[in-house]
Amino acid sequence: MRYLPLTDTDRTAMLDTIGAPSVDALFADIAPAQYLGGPIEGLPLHATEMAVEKHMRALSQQNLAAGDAPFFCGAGAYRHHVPATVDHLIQRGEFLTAYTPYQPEIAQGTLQMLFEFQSQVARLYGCAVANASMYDGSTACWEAIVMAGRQTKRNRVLIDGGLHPHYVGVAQTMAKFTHAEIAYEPPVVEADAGEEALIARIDETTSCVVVQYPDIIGRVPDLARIAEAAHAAGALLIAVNTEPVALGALEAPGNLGADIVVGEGQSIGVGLQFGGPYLGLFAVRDSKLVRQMPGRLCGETVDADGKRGFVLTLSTREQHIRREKATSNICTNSGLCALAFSIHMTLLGEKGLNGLAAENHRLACLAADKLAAVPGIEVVNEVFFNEFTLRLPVESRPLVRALAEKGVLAGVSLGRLFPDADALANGLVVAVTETTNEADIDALCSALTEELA
Amino acid sequence: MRYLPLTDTDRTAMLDTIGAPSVDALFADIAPAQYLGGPIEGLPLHATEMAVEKHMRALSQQNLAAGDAPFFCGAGAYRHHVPATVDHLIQRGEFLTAYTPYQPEIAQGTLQMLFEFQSQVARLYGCAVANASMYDGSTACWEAIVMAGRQTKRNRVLIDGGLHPHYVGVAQTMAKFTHAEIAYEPPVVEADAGEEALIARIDETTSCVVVQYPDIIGRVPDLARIAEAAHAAGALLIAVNTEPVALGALEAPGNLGADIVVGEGQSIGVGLQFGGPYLGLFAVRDSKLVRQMPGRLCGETVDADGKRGFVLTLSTREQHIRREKATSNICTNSGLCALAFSIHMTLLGEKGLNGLAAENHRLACLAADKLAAVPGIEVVNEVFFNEFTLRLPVESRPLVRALAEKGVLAGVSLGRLFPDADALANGLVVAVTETTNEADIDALCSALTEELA
Amino acid sequence: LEEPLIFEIGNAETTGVDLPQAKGDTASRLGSHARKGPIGLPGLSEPETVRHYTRLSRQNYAIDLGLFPLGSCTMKHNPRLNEKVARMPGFADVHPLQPVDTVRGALGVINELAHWLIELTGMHGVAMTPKAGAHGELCGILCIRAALEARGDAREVILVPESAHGTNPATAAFAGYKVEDIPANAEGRVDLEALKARLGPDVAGVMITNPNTCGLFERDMKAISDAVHAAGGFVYCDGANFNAIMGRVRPGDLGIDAMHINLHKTFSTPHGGGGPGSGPVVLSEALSPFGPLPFTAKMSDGIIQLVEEENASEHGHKQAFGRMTAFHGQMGMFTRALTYILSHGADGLRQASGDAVLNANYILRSLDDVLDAPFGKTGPCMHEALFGDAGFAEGMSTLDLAKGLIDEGFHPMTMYFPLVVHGAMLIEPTETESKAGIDQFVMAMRSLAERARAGDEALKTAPHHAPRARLDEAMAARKPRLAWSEPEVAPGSGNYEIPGAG
Amino acid sequence: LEEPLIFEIGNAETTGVDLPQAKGDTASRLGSHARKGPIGLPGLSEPETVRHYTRLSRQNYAIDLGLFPLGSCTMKHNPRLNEKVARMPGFADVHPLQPVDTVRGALGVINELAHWLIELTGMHGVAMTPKAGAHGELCGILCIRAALEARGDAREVILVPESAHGTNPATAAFAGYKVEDIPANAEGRVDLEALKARLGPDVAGVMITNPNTCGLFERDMKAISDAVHAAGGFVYCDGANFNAIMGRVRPGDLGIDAMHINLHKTFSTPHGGGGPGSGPVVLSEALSPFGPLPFTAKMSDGIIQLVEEENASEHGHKQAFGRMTAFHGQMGMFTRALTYILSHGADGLRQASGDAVLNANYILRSLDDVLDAPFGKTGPCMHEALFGDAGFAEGMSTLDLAKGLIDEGFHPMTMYFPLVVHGAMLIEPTETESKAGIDQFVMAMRSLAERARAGDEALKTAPHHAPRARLDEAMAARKPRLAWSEPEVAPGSGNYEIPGAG
Repeated sequence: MRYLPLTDTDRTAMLDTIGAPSVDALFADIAPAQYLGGPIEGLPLHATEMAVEKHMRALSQQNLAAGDAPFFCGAGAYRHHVPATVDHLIQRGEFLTAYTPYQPEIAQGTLQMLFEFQSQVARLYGCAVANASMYDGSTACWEAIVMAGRQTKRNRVLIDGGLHPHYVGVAQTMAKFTHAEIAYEPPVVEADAGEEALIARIDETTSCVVVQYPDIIGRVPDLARIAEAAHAAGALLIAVNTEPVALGALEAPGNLGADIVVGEGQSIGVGLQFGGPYLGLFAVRDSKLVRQMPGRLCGETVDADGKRGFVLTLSTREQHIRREKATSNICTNSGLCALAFSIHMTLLGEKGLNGLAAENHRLACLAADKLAAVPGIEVVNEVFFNEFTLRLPVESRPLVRALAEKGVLAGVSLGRLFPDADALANGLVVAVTETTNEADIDALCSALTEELA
Repeated sequence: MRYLPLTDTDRTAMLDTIGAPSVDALFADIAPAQYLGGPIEGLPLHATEMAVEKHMRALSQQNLAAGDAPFFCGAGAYRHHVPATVDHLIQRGEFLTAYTPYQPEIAQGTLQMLFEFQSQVARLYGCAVANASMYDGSTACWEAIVMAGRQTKRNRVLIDGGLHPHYVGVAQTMAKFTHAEIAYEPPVVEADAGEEALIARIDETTSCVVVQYPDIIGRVPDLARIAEAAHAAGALLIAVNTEPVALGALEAPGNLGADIVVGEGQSIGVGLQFGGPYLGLFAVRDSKLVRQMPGRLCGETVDADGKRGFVLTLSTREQHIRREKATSNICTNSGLCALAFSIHMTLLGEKGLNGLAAENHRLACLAADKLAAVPGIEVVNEVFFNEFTLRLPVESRPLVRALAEKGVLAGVSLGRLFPDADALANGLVVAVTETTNEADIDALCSALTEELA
Repeated sequence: LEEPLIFEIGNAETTGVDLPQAKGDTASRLGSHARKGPIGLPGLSEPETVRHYTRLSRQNYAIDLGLFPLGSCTMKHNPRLNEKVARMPGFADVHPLQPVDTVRGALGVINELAHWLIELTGMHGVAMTPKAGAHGELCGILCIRAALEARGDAREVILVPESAHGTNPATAAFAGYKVEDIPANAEGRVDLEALKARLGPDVAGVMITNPNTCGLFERDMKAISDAVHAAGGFVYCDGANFNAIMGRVRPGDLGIDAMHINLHKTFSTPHGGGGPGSGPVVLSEALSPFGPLPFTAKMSDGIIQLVEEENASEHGHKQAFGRMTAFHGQMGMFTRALTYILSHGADGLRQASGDAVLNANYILRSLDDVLDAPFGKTGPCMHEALFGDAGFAEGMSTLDLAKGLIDEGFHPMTMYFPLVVHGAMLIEPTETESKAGIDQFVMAMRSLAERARAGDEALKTAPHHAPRARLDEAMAARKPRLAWSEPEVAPGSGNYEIPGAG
Repeated sequence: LEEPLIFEIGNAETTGVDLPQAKGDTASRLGSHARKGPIGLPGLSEPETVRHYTRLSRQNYAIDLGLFPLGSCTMKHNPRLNEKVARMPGFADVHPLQPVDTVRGALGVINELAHWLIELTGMHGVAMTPKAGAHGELCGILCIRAALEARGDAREVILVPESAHGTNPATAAFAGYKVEDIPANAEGRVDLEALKARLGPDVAGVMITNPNTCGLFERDMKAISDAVHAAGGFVYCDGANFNAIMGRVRPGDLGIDAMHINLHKTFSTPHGGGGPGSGPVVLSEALSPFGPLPFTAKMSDGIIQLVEEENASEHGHKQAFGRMTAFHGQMGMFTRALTYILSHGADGLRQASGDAVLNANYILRSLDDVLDAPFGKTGPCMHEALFGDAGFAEGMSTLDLAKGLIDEGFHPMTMYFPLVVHGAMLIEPTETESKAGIDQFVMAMRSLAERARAGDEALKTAPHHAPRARLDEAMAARKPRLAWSEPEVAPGSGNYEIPGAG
């Protein structure tokens, strides 16, 4: 087998050193009744690289790749152009096949990158400190809720209707077991992001208010107002961002008063990948909160010769030291995705991110105007970044399926996101990025016109 | 522009240091009449990575990739499976973006690789010494002819009809200018490789005999007999191999008496690439000939601390030292292709190459038997490795085009290779490798049956 | 040359991307939310970017450079075929919320991998979405909790051996359980009688690692499972060490109810400097109904169906405890793991565990005369060899030996874990190391062991030949500096002074 | 750790590929030609292979690691987009002899690139097949020869300046010409009057490099061309330095008849440790009919046609001098170069030459107080700055300074070329270096220049911080050891002793 270097000659020599008659003999602690004497029946045997590649290619070709269709899906995962350089660099063996940098003397590459990554994320979010990444946006959001509970010693979690329903789902799942109390209602599909109603529900038992920015409808809630109200009640504001490109155009949540800012970093560098691996971002506005944070942190220090260097630090928060008293059970980060994000962000820089955001917004505005002209369609949003919601005259979910059969991936239906909320069934969330061109927009408009006729 | 690091601030500062008013002023030596004041008219301006990639993808999709069709083309370029590892390693920046290893202290990676490559090629060819590669098989073949002329001080070149017609073409082109005399007749399509007739044409003025092994018809000429006759007349035997995989099954030309062995290395590691870049292999059986060889050579030595190291050597043969007295004007090798070859060959090893050759031969035999059963088709070869010639009842060239329209790449017509030789018009060269499967073979048989019906 | 930070070489003017020329002007729909000030992100041109990260990478150790003998981490060769497959557009460029009919191949990958995991473990079902090992543990514990709650049984305690990974107690605590220790016997295995004595109506379950973190197979696993089940609890197995027994024994046959599988360990999806991982959880028949959403199910007509909130009931899965993450889990890791598994096949996977165990025992026996092997006498180890610091000279520590290994060209082994052995050194070579490579490692270890026993002071300041000498971790924690900020002293008119540059 | 040779660690038993299980048995058709003995090729498993080459790579310097100031080599950034595009299956997995209708896109790439090369140079046609610069030179000279022979004019001499690349005289000689020198003037340019005096009916043409190898633009180029043409000869221009003038002046406007373009220099297809290159040759109207086969031609209906032996006459090209290589040239380089060109566009290419020249002049002026710049007084240089060793202390050489540069973290510049300057140092930064990077290089050069002037003995044994100290090149040439052979002393029973290992 091409991945196994030992030859039979080696095996014999090694068994001799060990003093064992056979490899099977090394498994003597497994009771004979349970020991498998040979390959498990019914499973295929080893295959050539060519055969495996062919099999996997056949599976991949059963999927409609986003690049092969006019494509408008967003709702928490966005398609952006990732420069070829990013993928080249993350495939450097020294990055790809390195372990967690617990031995800093021979892991400065990963560590310095993480320090740079943390600094980039902190600035993007308008925060003092960001961690070295988490699994994805949805789990980072839950970790923020847990952290807020720890900090405020309260257990009522007020979740805005604009939060991605999967993120809500994760919080609800976890709350069942941790006895946090979740206050949540699905969104109302209208232009108003509903800040008033949300603020009215904040009270003295509220641990945190969780608001997505921009939200699942594509609206941009007024974080500053919500932050003020939350702080007045002694609660924390958790801002959730699922589209970091938006922060090239919109004010950073930390600058608007959010205490914890979390989000999904997939847009920058990572790609769609059918939902994973993605990149959880996690930052706090005030560095005093740092010791309550979950996840890895990389910090600057010096070595024995006085040279600047970086190490994983504050690990007394973490499970491998603190065990059941840890701030989280998390023990990996999304290191390689963080690298991709950091490289892409370095390529962009301030200028590139601003330009990218402007181009996304320009095309989204163009699409909104063209779609608004399709008979029967109403654009719900007054304010949006690169994603907005349409109100259709019919249920959106079967419509999306019908358009997919025509080769147009029209967006994400609210019917799929909120299967239990009949009031949302006609909503369609449409995302537009720099990868969308005018021909794509026209194709969507035509297909919708035809389908609704 | 994303590849240009200077900012306008930098440019101003640098012009200041130089004492020039503008970048244009630095071009003052170009007469104003010829100086271009701005971008050349009529050409597009710079484009985003996304736009360029899209344009190039559209072009690429106008080609029928070999992997998307039953595929039987060979005749000097062969489709083999190249392990993903090969392409990963050659893309390491330290290999990909390095210069020619003229500074050996910081080029041991490339140099040791070349030493290993030379050693692999020498063994594969049954020779004492191989060089560090040349442009491709056809130019290596011509360089061998030149070298033989230098060595024997004769100028008549006897080329066997089985040599790839493009290789013959290159030799004929060059001979026009260097006054070498080329004796060549196109091949006769029959099972006998025609050694007798060839031997009869060797005389005392013959500098070298050039024989392809296996030949363009897929036959395997008896090199040992030809070598004996050539040597008896004081001529050198140049053996040309266009399919190195064959040497996993066939005796090495050097072991059969060939004095210079050259060939195309593309089969191992390099891929089809519409004909280039490819990899010229060049070796001599007797190390005494080494100082007559063209091209780079890498040799072992020691450094000032006594450590083993490698350097480019015997460069007094080369143009940058010897100028017009050089053994060749060549000044690049095909370094990255040599690396790909060497990595792939290392992965294969003796066992893998033997196995690969056996699999190629097995499938080729299977294909020959199935094709022989198609009404009207005759398999010319009795002996072959992974390529053989069919005699069809019709002209092969239009037939190949017709089959391509049906999505079957049936092979290379002798009509295309020898447009002036009517006797060859019904011949079709069919190559079969490990990438061919039984379904492909059946598809070819069906398509031929249908087309010939 | 020292590599500066991007903040020290980049600036706001430079970008390494080109953007389309602005075409016309659309009125902004950003309302009052437009950003007012700069972000402070440095940009680099593409050539500078390539150099920065290429140079940084060269300060890392990696599997591609040498042996990574980290016990319990299973650092094995990462085949590049897997990377190539994961980048096929049909996998890499697919949105998680595309209509199901446009992602049949993606669902097929999930389902095919699930089938392999179930067959290799002899279990009943598998939850694919957990994002990493610890997330998988959480998933397993939540399944246990959901199953207990479904029968109205509010148990409060999870038993965990002292030698467990720290994630085990952290996970149990995160899921709201109290954690209690299970004692070990002198052999380094769970003390079955002590465990039995502790079982009772308050014990929800046990979390056991098998092979355990001493590198030993828990011989009594089946008896432990039977006892826990008899007491009404469930058995969670930490699957971090599954590489040792894959194709040799099936956890389902040992009575295990839930086990996570680290795809990034056992099935070689790359560690990537700390992630992403992937931690599917195989489940017994008793726990399968409670697994999280979404999951895939193969229908009687052979079509693979995606089961989410809306259709869980139709698929007889209304007890699902909910969603653990957005979307479908680590698809990119699934494609790699499936590719790896198909390459090996049932025979290759079995050979892999055999070679992994052979390599570990070879190391154990090649070093047990110069290093203390506390459990080495009782028989073969599994995939990792455990040593302690007994016999070292006064003042010499496991850390010193480990840092000395860096100078010999190797990554250190896992240190001070498991906690049950003083100065523990846990060495896992994996099956993808050659004998020649292991022999080199053994030579280096023997030399270091001699030096540690002799009290060679030079070891105490190792490494001497690494990009950095020992780093001041205490200072990093005392005065955390976790993000870059502009130097306090204003730089001169030209470029900033780059520390260590020139 | 020293990296052993594959022959020292591999063996005939091991392979890093899996092959299909043999199915049945077909009788061999190899006749009597089957191989009888072993080949002697070592095999490595895939993990060992990855490590061997990854480790080897790290002993190389490369553009991805830093500045490569090699005059006349144009070592610039290699964009990874180009690599990605070249690997699209429609380019990478296409056979050169597929029916033309199945390769329209490949022909389109050739044709589109040809169009750019013609427009950028102001020439009439282009021969795309030459495989590298020297091959392109040969192509150009053969065109000249064919054109002369077509008019029955058997001229015998090619004039080449002393400062030319060695390939120029070698090429002319390979094509059967006698080579004579053209003298230079004190400014480092061709002596126009001397040239005119030499022209006559025996002179087939001149080969000139412009900008020349002193880094200077040949101001008299047009006058030279006119004189050569008036004397019945042709002008060949070595295009190695085209990067300096791209978008600034068109060689066609200077009267040039043929010029090769190194795609691997000007258009950034990677050097790859010595190749593959690619050397298309642009041709004047007078030479275009003689260019080699095959080539592409765009028909009036817009369809791109492949012109080969059989249809050259139909396409009015029956004077083609023949074929220079099998197939169509370096397709893989064409896709990369076209991608690079489209990324830059006409504006970006012009900016690139401007920045390249700016960077070179900045280096010239930042060093000309500490290094002798023989032609520095006469005005700006083009893309490369030339220095000599005047002023060095007794016994200190250009080589010493160059090797000292290695210790400073840079690749040496081109040395002892051109021959017209004593101890020449030819420095070409290219446009893809940042000012900060160049400033670091200047600092290093200034320090080395001071040391060379002061006679610092430590320089004479530099480099001290490279993978190797200076290598014994004389020994390598005296006793050539060009292939590995088994050690003469039989190794012990175990593994071979690996030199430097452990």
